[in-house]
Amino acid sequence: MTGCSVKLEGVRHVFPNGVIALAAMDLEVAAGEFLAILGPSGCGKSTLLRIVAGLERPSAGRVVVGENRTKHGVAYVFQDAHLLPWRTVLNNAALPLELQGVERARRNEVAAEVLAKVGLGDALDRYPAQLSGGMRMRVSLARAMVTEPALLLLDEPFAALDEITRQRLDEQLRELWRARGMTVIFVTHSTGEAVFLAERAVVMSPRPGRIVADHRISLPAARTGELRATAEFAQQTRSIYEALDRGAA
Amino acid sequence: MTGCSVKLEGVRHVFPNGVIALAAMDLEVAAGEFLAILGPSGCGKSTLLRIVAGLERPSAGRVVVGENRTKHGVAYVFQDAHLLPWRTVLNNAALPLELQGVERARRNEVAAEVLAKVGLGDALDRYPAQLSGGMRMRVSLARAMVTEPALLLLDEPFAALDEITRQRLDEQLRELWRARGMTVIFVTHSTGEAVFLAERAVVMSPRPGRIVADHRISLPAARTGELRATAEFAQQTRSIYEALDRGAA
Amino acid sequence: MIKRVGPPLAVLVVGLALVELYVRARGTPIYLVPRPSQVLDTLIAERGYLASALWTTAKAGLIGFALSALLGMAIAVGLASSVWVRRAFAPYTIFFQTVPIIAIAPMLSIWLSPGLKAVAACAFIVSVFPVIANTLAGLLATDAALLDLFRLYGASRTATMFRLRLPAALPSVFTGLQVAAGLAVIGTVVAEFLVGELGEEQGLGVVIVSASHNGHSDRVFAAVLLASALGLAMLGAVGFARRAVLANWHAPARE
Amino acid sequence: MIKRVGPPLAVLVVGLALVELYVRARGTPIYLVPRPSQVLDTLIAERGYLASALWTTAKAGLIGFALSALLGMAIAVGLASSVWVRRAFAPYTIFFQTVPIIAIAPMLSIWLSPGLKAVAACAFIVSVFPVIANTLAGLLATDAALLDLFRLYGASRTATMFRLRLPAALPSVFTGLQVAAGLAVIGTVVAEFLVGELGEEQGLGVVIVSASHNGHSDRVFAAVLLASALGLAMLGAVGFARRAVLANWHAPARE
Amino acid sequence: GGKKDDGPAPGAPPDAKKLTLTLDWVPEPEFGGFYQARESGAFGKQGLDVTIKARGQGDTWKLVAQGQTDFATTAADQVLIARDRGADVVAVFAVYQTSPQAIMVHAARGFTKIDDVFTHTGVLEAEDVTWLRFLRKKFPDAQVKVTANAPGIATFLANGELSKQCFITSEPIQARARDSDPATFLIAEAGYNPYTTVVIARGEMVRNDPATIKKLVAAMREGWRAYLDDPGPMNAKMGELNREMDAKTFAESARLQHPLIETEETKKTSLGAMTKERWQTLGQQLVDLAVIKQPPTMDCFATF
Ligand SMILES: Nc1ncnc2c1ncn2[C@@H]1O[C@H](COP(=O)(O)OP(=O)(O)OP(=O)(O)O)[C@@H](O)[C@H]1O
Ligand SMILES: Nc1ncnc2c1ncn2[C@@H]1O[C@H](COP(=O)(O)OP(=O)(O)OP(=O)(O)O)[C@@H](O)[C@H]1O
Ligand SMILES: [Mg+2]
Ligand SMILES: [Mg+2]
Repeated sequence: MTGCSVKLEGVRHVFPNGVIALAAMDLEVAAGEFLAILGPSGCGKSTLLRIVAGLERPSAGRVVVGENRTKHGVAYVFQDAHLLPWRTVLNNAALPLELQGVERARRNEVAAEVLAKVGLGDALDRYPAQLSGGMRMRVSLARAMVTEPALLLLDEPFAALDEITRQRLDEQLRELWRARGMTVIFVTHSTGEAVFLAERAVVMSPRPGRIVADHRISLPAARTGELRATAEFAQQTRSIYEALDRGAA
Repeated sequence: MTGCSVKLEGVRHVFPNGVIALAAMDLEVAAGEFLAILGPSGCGKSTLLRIVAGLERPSAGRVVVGENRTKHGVAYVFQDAHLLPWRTVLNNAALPLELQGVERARRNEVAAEVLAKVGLGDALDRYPAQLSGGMRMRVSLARAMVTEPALLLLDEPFAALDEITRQRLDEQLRELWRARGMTVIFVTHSTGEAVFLAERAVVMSPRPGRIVADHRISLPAARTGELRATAEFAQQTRSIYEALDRGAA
Repeated sequence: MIKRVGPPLAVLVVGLALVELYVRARGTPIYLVPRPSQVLDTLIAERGYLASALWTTAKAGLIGFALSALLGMAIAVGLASSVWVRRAFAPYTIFFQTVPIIAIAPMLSIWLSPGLKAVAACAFIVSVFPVIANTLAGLLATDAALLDLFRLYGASRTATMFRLRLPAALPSVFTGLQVAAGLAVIGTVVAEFLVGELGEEQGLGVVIVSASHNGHSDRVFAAVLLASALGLAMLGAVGFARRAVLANWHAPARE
Repeated sequence: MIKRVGPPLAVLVVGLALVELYVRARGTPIYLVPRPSQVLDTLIAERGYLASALWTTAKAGLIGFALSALLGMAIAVGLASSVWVRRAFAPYTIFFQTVPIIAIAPMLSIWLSPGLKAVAACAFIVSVFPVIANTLAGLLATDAALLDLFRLYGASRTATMFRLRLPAALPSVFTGLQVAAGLAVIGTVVAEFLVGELGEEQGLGVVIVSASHNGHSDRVFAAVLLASALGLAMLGAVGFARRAVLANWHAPARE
Repeated sequence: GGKKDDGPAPGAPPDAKKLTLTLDWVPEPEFGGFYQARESGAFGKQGLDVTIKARGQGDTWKLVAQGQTDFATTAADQVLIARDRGADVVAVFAVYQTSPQAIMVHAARGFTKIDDVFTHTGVLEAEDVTWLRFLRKKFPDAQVKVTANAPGIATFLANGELSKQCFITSEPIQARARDSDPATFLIAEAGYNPYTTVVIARGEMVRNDPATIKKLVAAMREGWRAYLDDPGPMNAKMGELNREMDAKTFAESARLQHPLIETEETKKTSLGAMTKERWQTLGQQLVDLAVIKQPPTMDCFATF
């Protein structure tokens, strides 16, 4: 499966209370691209993802999500975990498969496997109320990974995680992307994470959100932890940081 | 107002479902100290804060919170924002003062001032449902700052914020601490943040949480953004990172 | 407004038309089910008589409902304030619901004298339990994290109740009030059968009994319809209050 | 168990003792309020007679309650499935609550023949509205973010209803069932006044009317007490089911 | 149904015609003759197997009109109302020649006639039915406040100024048992006297199968004759079905109703008899009260 392209043309979003979240946003994401989005808190990143996912209708402008998007083609890790409190960790993670009609044994097997990868192999039978904040986010992440989406949207999925876990998951996500070739749009506040993961990073201005920098990250395709220590990495990180800083001013 | 000391002796915490979150935890925090806590996701950091705040009773062991702790002496920024959905941003932030009986005009003034500091001066009349994730966390932060607590507990308060905002708030928090001298216990996943803010950092092992490293941070008292670029800073950060890595192994 | 009132009105008209057709086609005797058109005729012809009965019923129903709302919430607040109080007393609040009005109406009529007061008291008794049950359920469902927050800031029990638990329970309270609105109306009508006044101050309950005794099924249905309309109006008022109060923060209120 | 049953039992004993003392001291005439000890005597002396009436009432009450639970939830699910359906039909569900049983009992008794079926039908009509109102309120209060999630994964309406909305509404449903339990009992008793059988199959409602007709206030109170006990038992059963179903995820259920 | 009300029919031949009689109240002396007719085999002798169903209340004439029961008891004014509304029901037997409907007042008030109830202040508990309309029309300047009839006699006992509707065969007996001293005024004495506890049948049955009705009426007469002569055994039998009425009350009630059932008129004709004049009078009264639209035709009753 390959990813699908995403195209936003003059997208504007105004909330009922008059807050303009996005003003004339143009963005083109190629099929199979890994895009990172950065920007100050409240600038409209989550709103942008919701519009791409089709959960919110833009007040003006056009959103085109490419042909590879099938009915089950989008997965989304929300900024908050949003788990079903009456379902165990396993059943929460297996939910998308259940909704696709995958039979129980098969979906539990897949979910258990993904949960093990995010470090929750021993918490399958727990309920969300019995998890720590970071664990809840990891369940939410696992839920997004059980399907094979053409488009994967992630809204700060790793913010609640410690650096070690985060870097491990960064690497896993990058591997997954390389193996599957889906399109990924990844909102993060960490410039380092953006550089490590993405092929391209866009920086948004404070509300109303516009794109103030569009940065191609030219690093080798195979990336490991060592990369973070290189001067090249530091240089890319710094230039995104500066774009953020300029945007905020 | 000065801070109060905190002392944990052999604290153990077992949840009703049998999960051992903390096993024999000893920790002494001096009055007026700024302590950072780091550790892998699910290791028991939040549980520890809750025990210190008196919201959870340890299954075994003793918690002593020093004499300076008055009735209103503790403030806590939870890992999630936990705002009252039917109150505006202003009234949410003013809540602790309202509960202390401060009259309306005064408490609104104080709350508006703190909210302006965290960058929410133009959102006073909004309701929580109308905020972005990072904005909600900042309201929660403002709520903790309106009182003058002897003990301030923060559970990853800045995880949902972009780096620019985060660094600005880091600096403000450090200033506040230096001016007021309260005791601060700060849970974070960012080693850099821990080094920048704290006088001391402890690193916890995976569950059941124990302290695997206790690190005094010897940097000048007055810290500004430039400090982050120094070699000393990088060295301190690295050694905490290594402790984390060792703990995780 | 049109969007809110249009669809139910359309249903009403179509529904009545269908009943009319069915009743005509089947030739159902009118003493069993009168034709809607007849009931309408009666409503128009007897409008003075029926309006005064409706007004009498409405007064008692509103008083009973108001008592249920206030006392029901107060009782729930009392019950929510301690586990032991709740365990000991909460089960008995169901007495309000299970005591047949026929068994207590005589007592009420003796203590409060027959008429408005006794009738309103019955309406209260019949309708208070849903308010208690729903408010209590709401008060006990408060988000544990928010309770922690209030505890941390040393909030008194009173402050926690009135600034946290009760506001958080409001959606549930309103559901209880919706149920209570309907029950207050039926409680009033039934109480009027038993201890209502006869004559100028007679309510719909009296109209229903005497019309049914005198074989006027069209009047029975007209009075039942008016009682339902009263219930509907009270339900609408509760819905309006719900939307007004919960407008800002509770999703389904906005709808 | 002791912790749950102890306090209400203590309240019962103390309450009855107080009533006994008060009634004795005031010399309240027995036709108004019989002494608890007399009621107890009656309960013991007439246990066979009363037990059979209780059993008859319990059967009809349980059938009515079961119908309310099932159909009430079904109706609420139907109403929740579309804004237009809801706007058009939801208001009329209050008819169930405001239509006086006395007005429809004769019809029911003609269609269903008097006795168990007609009585259970009345119990259903009286008790279904709270189930509808509470279930509907619960179904409409579903977390918008979770609805988004289901939408995103292309969940069908049915899947969204049965895997998300209904489970999320369960706490509210149970509150509705609590109210319905009490109403089903009183609905049964009232229906028995009107269309119940007499003789061996006679329920508490018949006992209450004829005892009150014959001035036996001790029997009236004994029967009312049994009806309340039935309501209490049904309430307890609902509470038990609530705790069992919601054990894992809903805080107040655990209490 | 009320199969268990009375068990298998005694004395009925195997090929007996199965019929049901629905009573508009619970087993009481008011219905003694019907139970007697059943238990003594009077129905059976006529080749009828009559099941007696006692019910709470409601419009029994609708059950007859809808074919839910063959016969039912009701009051004469209800028969005319039913016919006015298009239900083809016909009266075939009238138990009470004089309606037992009455008003009871506290004797201490010194009232001597029913007019006093209306011309004095106080409370009258009554249902808004035909006889009340009649009296209110008769006493247009009433001082008394009328309220719904609260169940039981507690309100009467508690309030010395309260008058209450009653059957003289029922509530006053209970009041006396509670040391009260009620005086009673029959409504009939004020000029409104519908036959009460009237047995009705579907008109079509009366017209097409008069033989069966004739047998039924004959058996009822026999039953009532026997019951009036010795109510004891049947009171005991009914007492098993109506546990709320004690034996003393049964006996007293049976004694009090006797003169309302067996009158000079019935001694001349027969028990259960009805006259055209009385039906006409009642019809005119109901027309005057605007309860029915036009005077009834005289096929509203049939005598056998
Ligand atoms: N339902 C709403 N009604 C009104 N305003 C809203 C609503 N949701 C979001 N906003 C506003 O829209 C703007 C953009 O919000 P959004 O959630 O997209 O920000 P974000 O970039 O994701 O921020 P963060 O990094 O803090 O999550 C914010 O200023 C927010 O206050
Ligand atoms: N209510 C509960 N019942 C059972 N287990 C629980 C409960 N709350 C937390 N736990 C478990 O206790 C352990 C510690 O949780 P805690 O929230 O303290 O972790 P944490 O260090 O704050 O993690 P994170 O960084 O992910 O927030 C976790 O393994 C968690 O699953
Ligand atoms: Mg966001
Ligand atoms: Mg935590």
